[in-house]
Amino acid sequence: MASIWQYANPVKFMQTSAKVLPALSVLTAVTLIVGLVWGFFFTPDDYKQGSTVKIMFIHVPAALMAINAWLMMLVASLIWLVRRHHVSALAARAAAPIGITMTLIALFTGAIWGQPMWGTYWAWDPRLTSFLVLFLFYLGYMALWAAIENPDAAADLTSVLCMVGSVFALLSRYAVNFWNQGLHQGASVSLDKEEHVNDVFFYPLLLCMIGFVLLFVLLVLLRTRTEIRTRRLKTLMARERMT
Amino acid sequence: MIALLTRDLILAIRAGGGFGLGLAFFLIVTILVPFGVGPESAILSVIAPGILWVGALLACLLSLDRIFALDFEDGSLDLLATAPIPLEGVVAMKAAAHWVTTGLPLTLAAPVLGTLLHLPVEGYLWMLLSLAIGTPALSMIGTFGAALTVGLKRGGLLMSLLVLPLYVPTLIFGAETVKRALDGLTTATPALMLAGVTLATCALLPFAAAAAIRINLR
Amino acid sequence: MIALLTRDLILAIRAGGGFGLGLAFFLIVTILVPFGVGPESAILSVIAPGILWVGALLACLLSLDRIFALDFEDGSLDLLATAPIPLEGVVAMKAAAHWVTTGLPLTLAAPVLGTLLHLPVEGYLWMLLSLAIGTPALSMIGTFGAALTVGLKRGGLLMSLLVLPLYVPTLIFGAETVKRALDGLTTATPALMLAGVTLATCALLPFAAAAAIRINLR
Amino acid sequence: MELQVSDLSCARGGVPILEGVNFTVSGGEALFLRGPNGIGKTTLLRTLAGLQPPLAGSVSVPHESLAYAAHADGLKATLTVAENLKFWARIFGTKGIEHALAHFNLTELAERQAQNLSAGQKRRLGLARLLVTGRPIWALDEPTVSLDTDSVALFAQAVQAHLEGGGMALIATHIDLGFEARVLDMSPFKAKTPVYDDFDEAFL
Amino acid sequence: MELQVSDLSCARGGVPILEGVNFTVSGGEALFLRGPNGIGKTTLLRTLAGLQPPLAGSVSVPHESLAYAAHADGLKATLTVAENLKFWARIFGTKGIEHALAHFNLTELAERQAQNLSAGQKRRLGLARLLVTGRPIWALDEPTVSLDTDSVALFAQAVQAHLEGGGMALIATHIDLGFEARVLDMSPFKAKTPVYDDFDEAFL
Amino acid sequence: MIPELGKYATEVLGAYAVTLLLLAALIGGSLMRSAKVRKQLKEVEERNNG
Ligand code: HEM
Ligand SMILES: Nc1ncnc2c1ncn2[C@@H]1O[C@H](COP(=O)(O)OP(=O)(O)OP(=O)(O)O)[C@@H](O)[C@H]1O
Ligand SMILES: Nc1ncnc2c1ncn2[C@@H]1O[C@H](COP(=O)(O)OP(=O)(O)OP(=O)(O)O)[C@@H](O)[C@H]1O
Ligand SMILES: [Mg+2]
Ligand SMILES: [Mg+2]
Repeated sequence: MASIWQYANPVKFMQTSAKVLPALSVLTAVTLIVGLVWGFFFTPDDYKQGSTVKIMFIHVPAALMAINAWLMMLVASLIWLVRRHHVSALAARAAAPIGITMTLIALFTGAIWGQPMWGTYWAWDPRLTSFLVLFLFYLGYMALWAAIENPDAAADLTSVLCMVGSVFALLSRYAVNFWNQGLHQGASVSLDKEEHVNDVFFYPLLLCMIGFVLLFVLLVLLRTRTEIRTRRLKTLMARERMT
Repeated sequence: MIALLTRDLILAIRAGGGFGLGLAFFLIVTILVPFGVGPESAILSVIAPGILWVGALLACLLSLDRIFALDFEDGSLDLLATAPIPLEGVVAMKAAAHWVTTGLPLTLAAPVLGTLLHLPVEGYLWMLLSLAIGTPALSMIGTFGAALTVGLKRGGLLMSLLVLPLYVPTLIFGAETVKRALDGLTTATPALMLAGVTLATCALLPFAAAAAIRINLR
Repeated sequence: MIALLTRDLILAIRAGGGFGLGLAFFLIVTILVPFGVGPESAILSVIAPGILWVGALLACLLSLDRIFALDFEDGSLDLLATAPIPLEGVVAMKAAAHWVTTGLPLTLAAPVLGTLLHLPVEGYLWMLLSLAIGTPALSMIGTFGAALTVGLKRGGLLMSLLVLPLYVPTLIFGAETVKRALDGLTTATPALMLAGVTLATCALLPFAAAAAIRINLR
Repeated sequence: MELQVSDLSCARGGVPILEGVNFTVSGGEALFLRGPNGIGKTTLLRTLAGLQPPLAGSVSVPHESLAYAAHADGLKATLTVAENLKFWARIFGTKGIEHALAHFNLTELAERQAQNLSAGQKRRLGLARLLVTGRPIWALDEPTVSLDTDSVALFAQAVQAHLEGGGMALIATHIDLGFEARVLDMSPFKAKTPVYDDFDEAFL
Repeated sequence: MELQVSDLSCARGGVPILEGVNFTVSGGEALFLRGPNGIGKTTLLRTLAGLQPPLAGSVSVPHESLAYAAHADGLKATLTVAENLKFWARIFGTKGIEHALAHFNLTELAERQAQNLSAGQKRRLGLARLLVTGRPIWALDEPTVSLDTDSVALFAQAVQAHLEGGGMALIATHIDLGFEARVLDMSPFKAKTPVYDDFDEAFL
Repeated sequence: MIPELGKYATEVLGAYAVTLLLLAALIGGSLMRSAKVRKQLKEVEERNNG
């Protein structure tokens, strides 16, 4: 069997992803629509939270993906630094806007959820706060990519930032926990119980989570393709200028 | 390496206000906050530790772009990168010089500005100590941010954006130390955490910063 | 003159983050303060107006060096000074562009950040209004400061020192307006004073700033 | 129309550089300013453009009739060639940038961002700006830096067309521009080192 | 000791500039790099100095034996001439700056701040730095910019003394330096424009 | 069609609306940039090969 690194060649990547994309788009759309429709239309209200429990079907998958997108960027950055496959650096770049959107969705839906549950849109709860910090890390990461002209230097520097940022994000998480014990924990535990008790919520939630994961993969592929093309475009234009 | 440190300090003094400007900014922020928040001493004394820490952090931030920008522009950084001292050492010395010209004066000035914000007397010692322990981390993290953005046209605002989230743990532990002291609680945990952050930062970030500079010089 | 305004706005957008970075800094300051001060919503909601105003002010300040520095470096400022539009108009347009890229987004973002700081609901309207009235003065005063320091190597910190004291009246009236609204008092006096400061600033400072530029170009 | 400079003295950084400069340029005429580096050509042009006040003497330039082109081109890297020119056309209240583009052989590059131009192309764009100002007096500071020979010829044509239309040009240059004009050697105007035995009102 | 460059390719800003550069310099030898603006002389010297990694090929420079002098001099405006030199001497772990000052005729200026030097004096100070590095290989990027003829002669003497002591020098220059050495024309090494039909790992 | 959401209708609908808006922006943005870059690249490649 060929090494999986062959997909790190842009040509191979473009070919393979072009084959995968159509089927993946359909699958994603179906999963996501079924999951969300099931969650929104065909689940009962929670005895305690009323209809707000429906927010869970977007909040939880979005929160999940927000963190996992950063993890994926970290892995891709490491691959770039160690093996210097351009595709992985570009995939990290492609994932950042998706991650930041997921972070924003988690923040907004959480805030909207917070108003009926905790009586406030925002509390300096450790989990919420660390999400805010994560949002800042995404912002800085994207701003650094945008600011540097030389693509390889940009890939290197953002990878370094991603690694250092990951360490500091973890550190912030502990610091924030130390600084304030929050509300979110309790809420999630009570719902955890319900998840086990009540399959009514669990299956649509699972479907939504799978849908969000698929959406993430789909968008990463699509955006990486765009990044590869952008990169080629830039190189060609630089050449044109020279000759 | 000591040569580099002394050179940077001499340059800061000769530039007129290497020490003064960061301090002045700290002073101004501390003065602006009461204008914004209002003069009630009860509120001020509660928020004093936080405001002083945030002020120190912003003052640090504003002087970061001096760390490498001038050396990059006049070509010294190229020459230092080919000199027989390791680039990690250069970075560490730069951070040290930044701390001596910014963190140290801020720390020493904090009690005076604490008075302006009605910081309770119990807080003075820990305010001073926490800044003394924490500001080296601010300088080191800032040096890393400056290394990432060296050579960019208007790196200032971008650097702030990169550096500020990295400052979060230091800020939390630093301000928490003082707040605990004010509440009569034990300050050991946050102070130790703060020291840990500083030590780890100073041990590891010079390598990341040196790597960033090498990439930027290409 | 409209040509100049549209050009500056296009440049800000193309530069990638002309709008974003000032806003990001505002966001970061607003987030750092609770880390320093602590998460208690009672305290936060009291200091929220002041902190938001100080944050807006600092965010304005950090983007000031963009106003003239680039045009000075690439020679556009020389050419604009010899163009048939008065330099006062150039200055006013520069200030307007700065406001659109900084003051306006800050104003619009203030309610969101107000939520983070637990600004009481009564305060939202006046927070928005006071920033809308007051930020033009911040941009105009900042443009004056930028004009004074155009052409200096590291004018950034010096400019901050010059500009911050000039910001004091705007800050006081702005924050006072919101605080009065929170206390259920009449906001007419400070709001009118704020409007007065803005109007006077915008009427007079373009002349001072244009004079400063002429002197700096010599 | 006429440009008259009588008994002009100029300073740079507080130090007098030029003294007793006298010349007249009338419509349809060009004048080359020559002299070694640092003699004060840039200083003189900036004074004529009104960017700095003369130390003594007078300059009679009709109001708003002078277009100045400095060492730097004042281009915005992220605007395209056409956008850069259009901006200056709007500032100077003139219409149409096509003739300027065409004249300096920039039509093909019109949609290229200025940052992607080579040094010589940038300079051509900087000179094309003169055509959209619509002003009769051109004050040019080393206009042909980094231009290749073809472009220098384009520039010479542009100046001659401008002169034939009754315009004037003052050109500071070290090299040959491919056309003839009166030459003003700046060396005699170098400010004398003052005698240091007495202060006067201006501390000079 | 020997400096060997085999089959070197260099890129700038992600674009390959030079391809297949091959040369060897041995002790006591100097090499002039020549070629038009933008051909890649600076890029080559930076690669040799280890400031940027080669795209392909190899450079065998003995560890820590190369002193690089760039277009910029790396002087600190507020330090005096002696302080500037002393700083670099301490960084490179050598002793004594007097011979360097004397050689470049800077002894009289030793206590002058660098910002009060003329351009040529600044350049002399930048070159004097080479003498205090104590390194055998000099990589010099247009070292004689803004020097007058006497100073160029001083520089030529310095290089020749360095070569006689077994050192080497690589000098990128457009002009005549007053001494003879092997010349390497860079033009043949210009990277070819590639065919545009397919991607590969480097997107070229 | 819309199920009975009780007193929290605004919250739930708002949350879904915000999410759909953000997702639409993300997906739309990705597709638009993809199309734009594809077009530009095609132009440049044609210019170079033809
Ligand atoms: C802006 C505010 C909020 C943010 C940033 C936020 C963030 C998060 C995060 C990071 C997770 C973890 C996902 C995981 O580990 O699986 C999560 C899960 C969850 N959140 Fe929130 N949240 C917010 C507000 C709320 C509110 C107000 C509620 C409801 C009262 C809530 C209920 C939940 C539930 C039920 C889960 C899933 C349970 C679990 O996995 O532990 N969240 N949220
Ligand atoms: N900002 C300044 N402050 C002090 N002195 C200056 C300044 N700018 C220039 N000078 C000095 O003024 C003198 C005249 O400078 P100017 O630029 O007018 O010369 P120039 O004739 O245009 O030279 P070049 O041919 O190099 O362009 C020079 O000796 C220079 O050193
Ligand atoms: N930072 C950069 N990013 C992209 N391209 C660059 C960069 N710096 C230089 N170049 C390009 O690389 C090429 C080689 O530049 P280099 O500076 O090595 O030339 P050079 O031979 O030293 O020229 P000169 O004689 O003008 O010093 C030039 O065509 C230039 O346009
Ligand atoms: Mg000149
Ligand atoms: Mg060169």
